[in-house]
Amino acid sequence: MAPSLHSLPTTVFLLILAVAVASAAAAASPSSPPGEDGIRVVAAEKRIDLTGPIVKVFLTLKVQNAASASEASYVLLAFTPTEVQHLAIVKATRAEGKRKKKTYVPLPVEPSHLADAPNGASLYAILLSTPLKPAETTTLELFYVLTHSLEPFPAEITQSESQLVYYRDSAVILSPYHVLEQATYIKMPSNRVESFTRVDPTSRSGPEVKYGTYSNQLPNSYLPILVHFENNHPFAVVEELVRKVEISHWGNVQITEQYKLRHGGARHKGVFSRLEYQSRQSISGASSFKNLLARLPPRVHSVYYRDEIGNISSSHLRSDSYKSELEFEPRYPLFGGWHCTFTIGYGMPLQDFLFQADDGRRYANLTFGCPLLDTVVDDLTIKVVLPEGSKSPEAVVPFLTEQHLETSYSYLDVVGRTTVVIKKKNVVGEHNVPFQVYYEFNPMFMLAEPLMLISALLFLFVTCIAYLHMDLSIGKSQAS
Amino acid sequence: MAEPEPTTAAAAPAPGRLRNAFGGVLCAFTLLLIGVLAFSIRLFSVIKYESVIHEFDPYFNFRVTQFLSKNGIYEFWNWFDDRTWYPLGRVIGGTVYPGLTLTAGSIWWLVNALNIPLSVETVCVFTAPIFSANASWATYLLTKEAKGTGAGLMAAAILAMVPSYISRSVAGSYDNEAVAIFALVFTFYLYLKTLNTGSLFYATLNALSYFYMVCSWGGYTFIINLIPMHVLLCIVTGRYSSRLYIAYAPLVILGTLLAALVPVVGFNAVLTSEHFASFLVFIILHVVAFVYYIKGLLTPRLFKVAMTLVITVGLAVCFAVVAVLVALVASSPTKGWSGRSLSLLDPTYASKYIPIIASVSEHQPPTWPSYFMDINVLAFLVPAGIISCFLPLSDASSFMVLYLVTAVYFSGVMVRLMLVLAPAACILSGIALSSAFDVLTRSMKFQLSKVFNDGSAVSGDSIAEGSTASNDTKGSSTSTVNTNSAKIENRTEKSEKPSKKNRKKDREVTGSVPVKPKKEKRLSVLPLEASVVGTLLLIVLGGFYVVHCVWAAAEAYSAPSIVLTSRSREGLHVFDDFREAYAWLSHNTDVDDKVASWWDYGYQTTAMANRTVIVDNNTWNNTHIATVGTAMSSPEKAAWEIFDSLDVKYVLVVFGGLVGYPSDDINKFLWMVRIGGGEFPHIKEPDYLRDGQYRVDSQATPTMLNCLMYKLCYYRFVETDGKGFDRVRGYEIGKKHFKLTHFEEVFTTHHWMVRIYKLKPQKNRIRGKLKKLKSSSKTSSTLAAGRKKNPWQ
Amino acid sequence: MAAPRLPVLFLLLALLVVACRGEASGEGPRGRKVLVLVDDLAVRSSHSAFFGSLQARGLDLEFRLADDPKLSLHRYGQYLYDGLVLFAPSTPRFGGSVDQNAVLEFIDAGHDMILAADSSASDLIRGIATECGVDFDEDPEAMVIDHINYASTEVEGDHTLIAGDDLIESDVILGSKKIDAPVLFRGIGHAANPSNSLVLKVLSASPSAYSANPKTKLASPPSLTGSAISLVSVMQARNNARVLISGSLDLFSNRFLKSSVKKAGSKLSHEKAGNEQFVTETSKWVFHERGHLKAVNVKHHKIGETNEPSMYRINDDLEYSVEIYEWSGTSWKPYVADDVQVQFYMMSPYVLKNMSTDKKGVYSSSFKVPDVYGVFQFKVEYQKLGYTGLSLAKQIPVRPYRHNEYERFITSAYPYYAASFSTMGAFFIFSIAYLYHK
Amino acid sequence: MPKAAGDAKLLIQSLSKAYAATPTNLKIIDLYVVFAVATAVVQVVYMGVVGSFPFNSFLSGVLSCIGTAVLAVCLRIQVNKDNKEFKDLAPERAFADFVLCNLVLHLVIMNFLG
Repeated sequence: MAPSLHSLPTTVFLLILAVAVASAAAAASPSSPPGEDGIRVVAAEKRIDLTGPIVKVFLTLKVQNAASASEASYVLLAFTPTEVQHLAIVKATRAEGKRKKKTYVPLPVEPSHLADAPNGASLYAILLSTPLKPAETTTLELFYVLTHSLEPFPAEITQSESQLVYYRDSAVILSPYHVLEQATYIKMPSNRVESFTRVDPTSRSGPEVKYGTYSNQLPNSYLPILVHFENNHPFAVVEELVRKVEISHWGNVQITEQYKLRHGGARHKGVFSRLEYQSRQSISGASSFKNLLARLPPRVHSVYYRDEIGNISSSHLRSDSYKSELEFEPRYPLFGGWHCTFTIGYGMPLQDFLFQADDGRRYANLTFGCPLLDTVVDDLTIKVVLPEGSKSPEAVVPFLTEQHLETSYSYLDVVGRTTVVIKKKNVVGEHNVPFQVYYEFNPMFMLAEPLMLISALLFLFVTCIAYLHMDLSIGKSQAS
Repeated sequence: MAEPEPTTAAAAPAPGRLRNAFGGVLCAFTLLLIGVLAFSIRLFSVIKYESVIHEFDPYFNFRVTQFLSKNGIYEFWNWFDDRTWYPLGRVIGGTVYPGLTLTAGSIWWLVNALNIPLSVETVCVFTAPIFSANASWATYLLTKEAKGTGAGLMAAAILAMVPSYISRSVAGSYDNEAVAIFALVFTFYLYLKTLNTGSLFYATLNALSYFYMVCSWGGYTFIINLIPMHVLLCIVTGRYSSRLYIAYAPLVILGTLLAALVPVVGFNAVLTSEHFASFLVFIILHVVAFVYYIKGLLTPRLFKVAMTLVITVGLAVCFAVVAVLVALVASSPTKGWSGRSLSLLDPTYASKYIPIIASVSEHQPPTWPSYFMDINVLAFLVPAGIISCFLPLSDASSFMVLYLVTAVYFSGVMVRLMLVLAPAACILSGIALSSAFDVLTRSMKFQLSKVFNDGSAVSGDSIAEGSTASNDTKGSSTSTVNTNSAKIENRTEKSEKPSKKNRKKDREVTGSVPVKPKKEKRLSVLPLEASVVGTLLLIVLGGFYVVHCVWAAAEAYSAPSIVLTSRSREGLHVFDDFREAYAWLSHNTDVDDKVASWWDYGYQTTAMANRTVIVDNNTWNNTHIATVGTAMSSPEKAAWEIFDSLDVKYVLVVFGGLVGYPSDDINKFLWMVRIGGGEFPHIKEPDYLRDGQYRVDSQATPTMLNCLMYKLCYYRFVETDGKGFDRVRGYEIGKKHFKLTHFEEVFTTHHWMVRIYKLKPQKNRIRGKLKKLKSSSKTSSTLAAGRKKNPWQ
Repeated sequence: MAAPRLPVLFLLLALLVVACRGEASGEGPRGRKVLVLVDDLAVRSSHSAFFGSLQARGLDLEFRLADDPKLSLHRYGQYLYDGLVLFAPSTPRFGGSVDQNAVLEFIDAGHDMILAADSSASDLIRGIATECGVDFDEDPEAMVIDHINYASTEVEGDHTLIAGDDLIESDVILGSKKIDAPVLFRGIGHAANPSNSLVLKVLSASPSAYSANPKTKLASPPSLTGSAISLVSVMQARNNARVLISGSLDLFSNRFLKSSVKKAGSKLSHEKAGNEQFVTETSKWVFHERGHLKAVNVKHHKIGETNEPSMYRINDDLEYSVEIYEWSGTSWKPYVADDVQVQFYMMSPYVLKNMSTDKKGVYSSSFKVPDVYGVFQFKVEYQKLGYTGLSLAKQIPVRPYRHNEYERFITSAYPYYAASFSTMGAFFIFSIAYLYHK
Repeated sequence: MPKAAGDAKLLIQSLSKAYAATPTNLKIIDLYVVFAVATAVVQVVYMGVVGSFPFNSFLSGVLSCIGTAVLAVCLRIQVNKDNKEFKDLAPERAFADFVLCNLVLHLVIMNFLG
């Protein structure tokens, strides 16, 4: 009877924010962070892509340093608290050079604590490679991804309805700087747009809504907008993914991935009629999905797909020299709010992944993230199980993760295998980048288990012989 | 294995010792191969399908094993399971035969202690094959006790692949019988061993293995009745010996005590009639023993006098005891017999009184084809075996015959007891074959030696050797033959892919290998020829048997009934609907929701979907099952009320009409009606019958067309093809378009094989009555009166 | 700069209102937004006193014409209103997306309704009433006539203006203060199925009343007569949605609320009819300002322990407690009664006990688990006249004794122990003797 | 009748005579057996008086006695010199088995008592 609960705080927050903004505007005294007084955003363009289940935002800032200011080593970026908690990844590049030979150099982005914007908005600092000289302008290309930012409304739909979602944002860019000129484009998957907030000038052309251009916005200004539109993309959310990478120096890398999958869209309400689903595929269960696509490395072998009660016999693997694609179906089509769990396992040739570092250590070069295409992983755990006897492991991941070590036992282990555990929340497809695990390994350990087996067998035979002799002796004693 | 060799070797001359050593090693090797064969012939199900638990009961055992491996023995011991038989619950620890579970559990524990990460499921899947290997070894020992090594090997080889045993012990059919057969045979072996050696040591072991049997299977009563019968037989036939006493008396005492330790048996071990026979024989045995003792002491003349006294006393005692027993029996309900064993003694009992027992297909009496299917050529070899048992009638061989006879009777009553018959048949036919081979080969040997060296001495000692150390020759020679046959079987088994024809061919080739060197010389003497032909014939016969077994293992018995396959022109088509439904239940319903279905699916639902069920395959409470049956066979509203009173949230029905899956709920419906009607007389079977049979087509009775089962199965079925053609029954359904008022469809699997419905909540308002809706308002108001109690009146 | 921003703020506020209605229901049992459907807006003025009292209690009313084409009760599956006042007796069909089923779904979604009909009641209204378990007299012309207990007016009318005083005894529905002045009523009567436990007759007609067409002569005996006729009745659905159905729209009108009343034949005349108090109190009840119970933190534990076990053993002693509060219109007050019962239930109640209360809302009871194992339920089924029904059920399994919980070493068994130990002793002695004998 | 009585008397004394011939170790065993049987009988009587409430204790009690008796008898049979069947079985072996058997028996009894 009221909007779903987690929308409440957001709205409340928006109110506070807006009020504060209003007061700020009334006072007309921009609370500009210290040291950055000089920077102004000359032109800004924000393109929000809502076509998928994940919100992708492309932001182009043309930043200018004031003539009278000192050099600026970084440019700040502001996010609202809700955005921050849904923010999966931020990338920034800077356009170098002139029209012709224009190159984009990636810039590091990190949360900055030195200055904080009003109303709990938090700032991220883009560290410029070369500081911005007074009166110089540069162009920054920003890209960030928000997960769980499309709120299904209505929250419950029947099989025949299609899924409508809310998206909340601001018409103007929330920025600690003075923005001279800006426009925001929101792109939606279909022409079916229920409603959108008008902040003139606002125009809509088909699936795209344009806000702006607005000129000369004060810092920290925020004009909440609400877009309500149809989005029938499968909202596949992996609530929990545990990837276990077992490296065996006998030439195989075995990967086991345990998924806990949920349809994150509008919850399914009332009956599920297989008849409707099978006969009118198009209109019934428009937002449901029945198969998933996983992009695996090339040359994978012995792929299996099962869950806790046995194999699931509905998957096939397309493989070429660049990648292998595993297309598989859960046991049943997933409707809004339905869960399912499954396990995918596959082996890969060792030489594709294990290399010798210059310092003599070995390192495994693996891919981070989740092989499923455009899904959100709420909670990702990667366990790299190094061969028994490997020492001083160290994982190198290009972004912030939580890591620790543990020991796991496998076939006939004695001391157990060192396992590097890497955890990260809120992972999206952009995180599928290579990462390395370095470790030292003494090849002698490879012989441990064979030797163990041999000795065991030897022991067995010895006992057999001993038994025979013993048996004879007993017989004799009784004979006497 | 190697144990008996040296003792005999001590007696035998140097060449004999050598040959024995060789024979021993060969024998061990053969046994190993037989074990491998027994294990690997049961892996077809894993190869063709997947490594998964089969059918129904195994799922329960699997669940119990999981619990055991998680919570340890004591938790398991007094595990009160609140997820089945809602709301009654079930005391698993006290009502289950723990042998299988404990076995698998300890295997799992052992394996994980070695850091070999096998899942509980894997261990469970492969328990049965492992134990069938053990069983074949046990068979070897048993037959060896009766008829020497050769027969032993033969019997072991035959048992390793006897179809009726395979049917219960393929990889994945994780059921009590899998280990029970091993325990059974091994107990018999130890009994005979004790009987032959008369050592208390084996008697103890015997009691222990009997204990294991009691833990494993309800069929232990077979042992505790068969052995007394044998003892009695021995006494009556005047074969009493003190060894018999040693073999039997401790077994009864220790066995009874141990059996009483198993919770599920408990005091039944002394209170129910299944066990009284043993006590009676126990007493008789003592009397007889006493008599013999006196006889030993006295001179014949006095003995007569003593006899009179002893007899009178003994008889008095006997009568007293018998009286007590009879009194006990009479006092206890059902004359102290459990329903199943009663239905064993009186085959018509179950169908008359206990429809639940009758409703289980494996409790039906078997048909003749099933005999051929299950024990194939053995059926013909067995009589020969019996004859050769009688040739020198020893205690052991008489026991074999007795075992066979009883087993035949029981298997005739219940098809599942074909399993008990299988070892007996194997042993006897093993004996038959080996003695046949023995005769043939010895005659060959004799002829050949005669042909070659006319030196009387040589021939003489050869004859002497043949006669005196016949035991050894038998052992070695037959063992060689057997190794060949065993090897053959292995080979065929290893190359299961090639078609039967060339498989048979290469058996012919290999089969004739051992005979080849003799081939060119056999022209000389005619009986030699005959014997060679006979050998060949026997080998071919074995060949047929092997072919049949492999076929049975590969085709007939390897399907794990939860996933079905069908071959069509576009290749293999898989029907995995059951697991689809169970997975849906386990992930998309509340963890405490109750699921009602017919009891066949209870075990699977608890194990795979982890949801509370109302009834399951352990059919201990007839009333509860009858309640569900009644609900299924009553009209929608009545059914809703029954289910609602049981807090049922979901109803699960199995429906094969769309894809033609024959064993679905409509075909089981007669049992629902019968069992329901047995408890609740307002369900009358005739209401559902149209001229004596269940129909759901246009001629079906209105009661049938309005019962819940019909509606849940055929809800919106007509819209699939427009006619509503049922592919199982093979006609169009009677009532095509109807609505559900108290249930709503929440899930239906891909092939419609499982349909899950949810109970709608109670109506929120109660309509008033306008003229046009009088009827409905009346029902709803009565519903109000019934459902809702009214504090202010 | 502020210029473009301000409208945005307003929009934001509006959005916030939409959002925060959830919270409104958070602190009270029901929201406060009520849709009033009328035939013509004149009703708004003619019944202003009633509406005034509602608004005074903080309900915000939205007046719409019943055939307003833009009428809609919900949007995107969310209901826009929490209550419905249906003062449009004669409307043949509602406008917009609303129809009979929409109204009924509205109620089944747990919302409340006041429905007033009169002699011009349309089939639509009658249909809704029927669905709520109340049947108006089918004869469209019929009115309730009472030649004894009519309200004597200056002109000798047709005795269709009835001074009803046969009220239900329930402080919950009619408030603690007794309504002594009779309630004026002019309209059609209805009947409720007595076996229908959900419907209560709040204001019944006197035995001398009957329902017929006042214009025409009485041809056949009237279908509805005597105190079987209900003038005003309430229905509380199983989901505690409350509906008030009155056969007379005038009952709520200013005229009746204000006018004095003198019952025919009785001396004393009240200068003010009971209507005002009646409609106020009943509307309070309908909109859940009274008689709404909630049960919170259900607890149970073994006696002597505090934490809740996942399973009990047979013959355990346990204590069960639950807190019950009543909504007083402004806040949750502890509910005090002595007839709240708890059952320990498995297919039939094994234990049925009255729970004792500490006057602060906590009800508790302690009892011994029966000697039966199985999956039991703690059940509280509390249905009291006028109050919302409580039905709590909490599942708890009860297990039999563990193997080590049976009593050991029974005295009567000591001889057996002695015997077995003696045999063991004998065994040792014997073996020693046997071994050293030779 | 006197003849029968005479027979009986003759029988008794001849029995005792024959029994006197048995070696002492067998006699020990017999004593042991008698003791066990006596205990068993006592218990049965007691059960008859008190009733069979702690049935498991009763069972264990009686069966332990009978068990020991039976085992002892077995032992007696095996170590009996003039028993032809057990020539090859050494008395030590026999006794070892006997002990083992008893241990098992008493273990079970222990389990079963409580």
